[in-house]
Amino acid sequence: MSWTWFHRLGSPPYVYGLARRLTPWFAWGAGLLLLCGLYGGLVLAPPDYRQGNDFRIIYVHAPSAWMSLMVYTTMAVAAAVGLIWRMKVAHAVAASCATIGASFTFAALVTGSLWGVRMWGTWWEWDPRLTSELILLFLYLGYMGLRAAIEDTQRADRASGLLAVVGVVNVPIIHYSVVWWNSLHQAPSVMRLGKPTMPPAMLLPLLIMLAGFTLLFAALLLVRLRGEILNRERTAAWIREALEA
Amino acid sequence: MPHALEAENLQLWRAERHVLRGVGFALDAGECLQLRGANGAGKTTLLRAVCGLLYPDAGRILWEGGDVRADLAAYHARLIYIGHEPPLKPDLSALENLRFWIGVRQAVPRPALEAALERVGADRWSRRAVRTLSAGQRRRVALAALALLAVPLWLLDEPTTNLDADGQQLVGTLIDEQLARGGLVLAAGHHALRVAAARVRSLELPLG
Amino acid sequence: MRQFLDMGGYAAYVWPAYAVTLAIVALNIIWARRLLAQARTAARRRLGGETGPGDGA
Amino acid sequence: MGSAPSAAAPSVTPQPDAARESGTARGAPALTAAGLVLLRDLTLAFRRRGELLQPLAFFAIVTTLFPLAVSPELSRLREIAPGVLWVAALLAALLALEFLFRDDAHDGTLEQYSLSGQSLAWLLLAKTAAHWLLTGLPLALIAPFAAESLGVSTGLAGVVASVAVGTVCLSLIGSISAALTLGIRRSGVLLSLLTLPLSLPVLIFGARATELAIRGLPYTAPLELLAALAVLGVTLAPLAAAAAVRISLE
Repeated sequence: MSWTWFHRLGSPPYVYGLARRLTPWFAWGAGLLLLCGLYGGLVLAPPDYRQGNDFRIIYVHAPSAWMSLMVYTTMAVAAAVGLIWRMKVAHAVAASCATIGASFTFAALVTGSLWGVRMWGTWWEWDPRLTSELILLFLYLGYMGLRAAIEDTQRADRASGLLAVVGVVNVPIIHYSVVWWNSLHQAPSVMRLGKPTMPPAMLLPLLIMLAGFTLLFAALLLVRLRGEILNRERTAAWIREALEA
Repeated sequence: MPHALEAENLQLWRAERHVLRGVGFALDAGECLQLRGANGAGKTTLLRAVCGLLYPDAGRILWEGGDVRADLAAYHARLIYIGHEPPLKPDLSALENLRFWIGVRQAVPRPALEAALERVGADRWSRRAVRTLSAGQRRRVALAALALLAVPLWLLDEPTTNLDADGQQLVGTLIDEQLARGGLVLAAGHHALRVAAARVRSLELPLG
Repeated sequence: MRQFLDMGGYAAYVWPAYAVTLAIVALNIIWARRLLAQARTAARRRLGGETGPGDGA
Repeated sequence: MGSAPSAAAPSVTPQPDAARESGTARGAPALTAAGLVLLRDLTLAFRRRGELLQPLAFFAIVTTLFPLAVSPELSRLREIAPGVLWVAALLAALLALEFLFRDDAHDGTLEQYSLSGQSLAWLLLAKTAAHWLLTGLPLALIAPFAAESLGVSTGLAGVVASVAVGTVCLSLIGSISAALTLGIRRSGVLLSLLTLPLSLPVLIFGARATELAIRGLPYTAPLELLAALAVLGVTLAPLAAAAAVRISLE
C-alpha cells in the first residue's frame, strides 16, 4: 500500500498534471532565491582578503559545478529506474536532464577558467576539478550523441539510460584517478577553488545560490518532462484533455 | 490445463507505427500456426516478440501458463528461432557453423552433426565455406539445426524461402515430425506448408 | 554604482562569469519552453491526423 | 499433401513431455558454451589473418609519427615515451572495437546467443576475451619494440605487463560501448566519444605504470590499480554489455 505513490509516478497523465501544478512553485522559488543570492553575493558579501572581488565568481561557479554533478546523478538514477521497472516516465526524466546538465557543466568550465586567469594566470590549468568537469562534459556529450543517433525513442531511452548508469559508476573512479594523477605531477595548489572555512557573510549567499539553482533545475526539469512525456504518449484519451487545459 | 503457448493481446509500437494491435493466439502440443499477412503486417515482429527479443508495450506471452518473462533463459532453452537469414558465417564451413551454433546450446557429438547434415542433403558440401553456398543451401544448413535440436517450440520466419520443391517437402517432413513429437511450430510466410493439414491453423495479421 | 560595477579593477573577470552563467540560465529557460511547445504542437498534429479508429485500442 | 499421416498422432501422445524436457536436460554447460564462442571467434579471425595486423600496423604508425613530429633526439623521445605508447595503444584498441560485435549482430549470431538459454553476459565475456587475445595481447607484445624505437631500453617487462592489463580493461569498457552503438550507421566517432572518457582511469594508471617501469622504479602500485579495474570490469562490464546487446536487438 505504501507503494501507491511509486505506481502513480509511473502514470504519464498523473505526472504530467503534477508537473504542471508544481512548475510555478519551483520557478518562482528559484527566481526569488537567485535574486537574494545574487544581491548577497555581489553586494553584501565582503571582498576576500586575498582574492579581492574575484572570489565572487564562486557564487556562479560552485552552483554550476553542483548542478553538473547533481543533474548527472539524477539522470542516472532515473535511467536505472526506467530500465529496471520499464517505466516510461522515468526515461522521460532522464531524457530531460541531459541538455540542462551539459549546459551547466559548460558554465562551470567557463567560470572556472575565468577564475583561473586570475589565480593561475592562464586560461586553462589541469586542475583536477576542472579536468573532471571537462570529462563530465564529454560524458554528457556521449549521452546526447547516442540518444540522437537512435531514431526509435524507446530504444534511445534504454540505450542512453544504460550509458548513464555505466557513466555514473565510472564518475567516482574517473574523479579519483584524476586527483591521483594530479597529485603526481604538481605540488598541491595552495589556492583551491572554494575554501573550507568561510565567514557566514560569504557562505550564506553561496548556500542560497545552491538552493536557487536546485529549484531552477527542478522547474526546468518539470517543463521538459511534460514535453518528453507528450512525445512518448500515443494514446489520445488524456492528451486531448491535457492540451486543452 | 493451460495451453502450451499463449499470446495475450500483444501491442507493439515501432516509433510512430502501431505494428501489433492486440494480437493473440493459443497453441497446444502438436499444433502448427502459420502467420500470414502482407509485407509489413508484422509477421517477423510477432515472431520476435514471441521469442522474447522484442518487449511488447502491452500483453503477455505464456508458456505452459506462466509468463515467459519470469524465467527467460529457461524459456529460451525450449525454443529455436530461425530468422530471414540463417545465422551462418561465410568464412566457416557448413559443418563448423552448425557445430558452433548448436554447440553453444547443447553438447552434440560429431556423428550426430554429420547425420543431420546428411538428412538435409548437405553431406556433399558440408565442408565447403558457406561463402560458396547458394541461398537455398544455406537454408538447408538451418534445417539441419532444426533436425538436431530437440526443443519443443520452433519459430520459423519464411522457412521455405529459396528452397526447391524437394527442400520444401523436407521442411514439411521436419515440421510433421516435430508435431508428432508433441512439439509446437509457429511459422511466418505465405507458402503453403507441406504438412498434414489438420494440424495447421493460420492467423492473418492485418496491415497496420 | 560605478564603483560597484568596477569592483576595484576586478570587474573584467567577475562580470563575464556572471554573464555566461545567467545567459545559460536564460537559454535553458528558452530551450525548455520551446521543447514543451514543440511537443504540444506535435501531439496536436498527431491527434488531428489520427482521430480515426484504432486509437487507444 | 502432408507426408506424415495424421493417424500417427495418437500413438505418440506420451512423448510431448519427453521432448519438452530434453531442451534443458541436454543443455551444454556454461563453460563449454563459452569455450566454443572463444574458439569460434579465434577460428574466424585466423581465416582472415590480414585483418589481425591492422591494429598493430596502426599502433606502429602512430608511434612512428612522434619522432617525426617532435624530434629524433632519443633523450626527448624517452621523456614522452609512456604517453606516446599509451595514447597509441588506446587508439589502436579503439579502432579494433568497431568490429567486436558488428558482424555477429549483422548475421544474427548475437540473436542466437541471446536466445540460446545460456547467460548472454557469459558468452559476451568469451567474445571479449577472444577480442583481447587478438588485439590487446599482440599490442602488449609489440609495445617493447615501439618503446625501443623511442629510446627506451629498460623496464620492458613492465611495459608489456601494463599494456596487457590495460588492454583487458579497454576491451571490457569497449564491449559496452560497442554493444550500445550496434545498429547505428557510421558509429565510429560516436564509439570513440563513448569509450574514451570511460577509459581515462586506464590511461592514467597504465601510463604511470609504464613510466615508472621505464625509469626503473617499482611500478606495482599503479599496475595493481589497473588490475583492480580489470577485475571490476570482468565482473560488471559483461552484464552491461549483455543488457546493451538486448536493447540493440529490440
